[in-house]
Amino acid sequence: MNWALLSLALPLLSAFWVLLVRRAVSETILFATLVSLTAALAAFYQVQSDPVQTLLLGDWTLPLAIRFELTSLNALLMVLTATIHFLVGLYNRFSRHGSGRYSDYWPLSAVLHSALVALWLSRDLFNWYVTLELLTLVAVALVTLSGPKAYRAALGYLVLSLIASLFYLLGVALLYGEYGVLDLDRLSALAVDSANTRLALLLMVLGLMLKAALWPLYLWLPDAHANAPTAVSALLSALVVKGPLFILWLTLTQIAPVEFAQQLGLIFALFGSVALLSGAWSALRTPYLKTLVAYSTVAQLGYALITLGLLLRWQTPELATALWLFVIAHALAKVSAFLAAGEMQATFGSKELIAVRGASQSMPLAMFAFAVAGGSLIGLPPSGGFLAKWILLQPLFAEPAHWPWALAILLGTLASAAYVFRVVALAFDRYDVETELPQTDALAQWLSLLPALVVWGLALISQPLMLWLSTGANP
Amino acid sequence: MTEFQLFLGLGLLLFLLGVHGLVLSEHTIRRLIAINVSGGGVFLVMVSLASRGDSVDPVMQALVVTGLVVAVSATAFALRLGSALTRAESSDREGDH
Amino acid sequence: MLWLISLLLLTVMASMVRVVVGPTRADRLLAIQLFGTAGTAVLLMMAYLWGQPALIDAALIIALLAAVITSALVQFLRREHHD
Amino acid sequence: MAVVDWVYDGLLALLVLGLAAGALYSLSLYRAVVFYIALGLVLALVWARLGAPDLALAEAAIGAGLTGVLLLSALKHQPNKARLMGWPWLPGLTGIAILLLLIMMVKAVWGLPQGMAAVGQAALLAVPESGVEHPVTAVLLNFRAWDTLLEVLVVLLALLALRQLTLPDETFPDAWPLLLAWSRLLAPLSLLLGIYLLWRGADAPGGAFQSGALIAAGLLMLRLVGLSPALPWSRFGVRLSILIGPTIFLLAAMATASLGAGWLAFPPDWSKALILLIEVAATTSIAISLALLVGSDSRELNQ
Repeated sequence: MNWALLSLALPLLSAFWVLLVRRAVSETILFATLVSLTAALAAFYQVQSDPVQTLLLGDWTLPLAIRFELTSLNALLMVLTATIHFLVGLYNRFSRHGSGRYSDYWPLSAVLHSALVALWLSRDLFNWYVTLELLTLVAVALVTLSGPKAYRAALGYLVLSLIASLFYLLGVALLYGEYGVLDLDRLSALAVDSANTRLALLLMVLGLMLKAALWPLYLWLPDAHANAPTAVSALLSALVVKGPLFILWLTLTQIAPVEFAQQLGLIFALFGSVALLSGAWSALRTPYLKTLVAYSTVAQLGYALITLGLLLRWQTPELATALWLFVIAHALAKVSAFLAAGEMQATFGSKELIAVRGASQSMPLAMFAFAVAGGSLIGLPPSGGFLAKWILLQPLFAEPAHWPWALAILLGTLASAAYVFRVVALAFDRYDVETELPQTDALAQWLSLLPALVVWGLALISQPLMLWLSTGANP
Repeated sequence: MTEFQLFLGLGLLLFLLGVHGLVLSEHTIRRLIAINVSGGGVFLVMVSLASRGDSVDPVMQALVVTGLVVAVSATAFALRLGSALTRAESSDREGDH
Repeated sequence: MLWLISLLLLTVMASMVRVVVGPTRADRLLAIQLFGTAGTAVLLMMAYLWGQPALIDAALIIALLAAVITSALVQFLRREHHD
Repeated sequence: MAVVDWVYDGLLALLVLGLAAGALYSLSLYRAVVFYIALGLVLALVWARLGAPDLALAEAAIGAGLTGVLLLSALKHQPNKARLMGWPWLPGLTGIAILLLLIMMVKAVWGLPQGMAAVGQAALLAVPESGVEHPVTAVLLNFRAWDTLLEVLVVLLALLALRQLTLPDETFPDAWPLLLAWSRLLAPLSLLLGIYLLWRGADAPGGAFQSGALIAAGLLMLRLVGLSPALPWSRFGVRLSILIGPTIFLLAAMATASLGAGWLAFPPDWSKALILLIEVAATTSIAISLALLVGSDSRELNQ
């Protein structure tokens, strides 16, 4: 557990340090992230021998204490968070289009890292409320880094996020009013099917869906994610929306009465199917490159929502493996897609999608990164995205009654293929011979390719990965 | 009905009224007032739940103190962001002329 | 005692009318002042009634800070005449 | 309950409702702001009524001080567009929806049990081991110290976020002599009262946040009349005083974890001293962060 705590505290401490001394800002944060990543790996290694570690904060007993829990799932999520923070940090440091070595991106991203780790570890409903607020404020602050043009999007995001927090908090208060505890396990043991429990869970679900931008409460996302600086878009899409999803999954699987969970599950699965198609449709129609990538997040979250819905509907905890594989694969792929898109946008000097015409010649690496990441988003074998979809589809094919869901997922796959190829096809269009090629930044393109390679690499370790997730995801 | 239920109901009503106000308004200040009215409602629910026993539940009170701090910080930032947005848009408009 | 407190609350309600009717900002400002004074008085009586000395502190804070709002209003909005 | 209780509770409830309605539905923005400030005051009365003096203190400091200044400053910079959303049938229709939702929610929560929650009882029992005598302070700084650490971080984060914005310049007219004299008296008083609340927090309602908010309001008072010294982010001392709260808190957590007691588990002999240290540091950070959060402009922050 101490490794996990180290991984939690270090980014935060380094953020304080660089805010105070203002020297070697990017170097300090990158170094701290690397150490934090190492600590997360150590925690992950430790958890293999001791699958569920709990820590009661302050050494108080339950129900008084806030409880941390380390399983191989959240150890893996910690590794993912640190990895992505590090990769995005490298890009932001070394790309010419990064935010500079001294900008507040550095301490803010470090706080974001710590807030996420705190969220993965915590098992306390109210503590989650505070981490969610922290996450929101960091995310909004990061969005405003790109200057006055992002203010409107940032304000919209903030306002919706604040009201969403209140929904969540009211739900927590009502649960506390009924059961008198805030710890997830205690609640799970005590919870019964009552009108108050249903109301509380419904309020929490609404708040969390809004924060995770799940369909139909996603309207704030494309603006906020597309207007942020490139490195920030990557962090937001890859990580921030997954925090509320994690809480949603845990609360519903642990606390929700079975009948209620099944009803919600059906709704989730339906919403997820719509999200796949409507997100993809918007991605196909938008004239802007980064907005396309942002809409793809809406669509991809549809997979997560379908998986969560079916998991609740059939009460099959095994599907959690697919859920978290989706999350991990999507996170890595989306980092690549955003970094590549942002790099192209900055190099060509235009937000328009049409500007990438011919990019396969001028920026082959970035385009390759985008295509590779897109491959995982579509779910081409043997990427991480394929793996997740494969696990999800197996139980769906097994029974004819489940085929409609499989159809929805296949349609979603086709739709995501369509928007990925929309970009790729444009990029393979030829330049006019006279056009001067823009100056490109090879290193930044390589960095944008890295996460995509990792997500394809996931296929190599698919066996142990599924094992880790299945032990971690079914407490 | 006891006073706990009176204030519990009042809290729920405030929460809903705040959401209602948020849906109806476009101006940043109004929206933030609405959010804070909602927040006041949630806190009222929490405190009335805390006051059910013979003495008042210290944990719930502490949670509300935390909630108040979070709310005032977020509100402060959001209102300043609104002012910054107004300034940015008005200087944009001047830039156009 | 509670009747007295209720009476004070009624005066607060009366000042709500001033906020709505106005007509000038000064009237509304004075209504806030009345809220502050009445609030202070109510808190003091509650402190006495339930033996809660902490409420005296709260009353003190309100009395002290009502002045901050007044000066904020004056300093921010002095030169403008909206209402 | 006696009739008088009903009259009194009913009046409080009506006041809250009326003020909330005024804050939400007033056509003039200025009026809405005035109503909202008054609502804060009345909520402080409600907290006092429900037996939560800690909250009454906090709400008094926020509602009477910070929020007022904040909203009035926002009013200055965001002109008064005095309309609610256009469609005339919308308020009525949504009003009915609200009513239905309220009935459903009240029905759901009506049967909630009486009596104190399990966690609350556990907290009251554990107070003697916490190092402080006041239960709420014990919860905030010992039992659930992790929440409080994150909360201090939220305040810091709001300020960091503010640093990213290009804000309109804050200029005030020269203050009237009376106002100047007044604030020369009030600001030190609020500092004094703030320190007193912090000191009281160990065994009575009060504590870091209430104290910090009060001191921040005092600083703002000085700022409004032009007496406050600038607190530029570029100065090391300012950054240090803003960061010291979360830093000491986090270091305490890491130290307790590495010395074997466990994350934020204060050893009994040390807990009182540690809690005091953390409280003083957190109060400093909260006071200065809140003052800057409400009253600073870009010249001060963006360097």
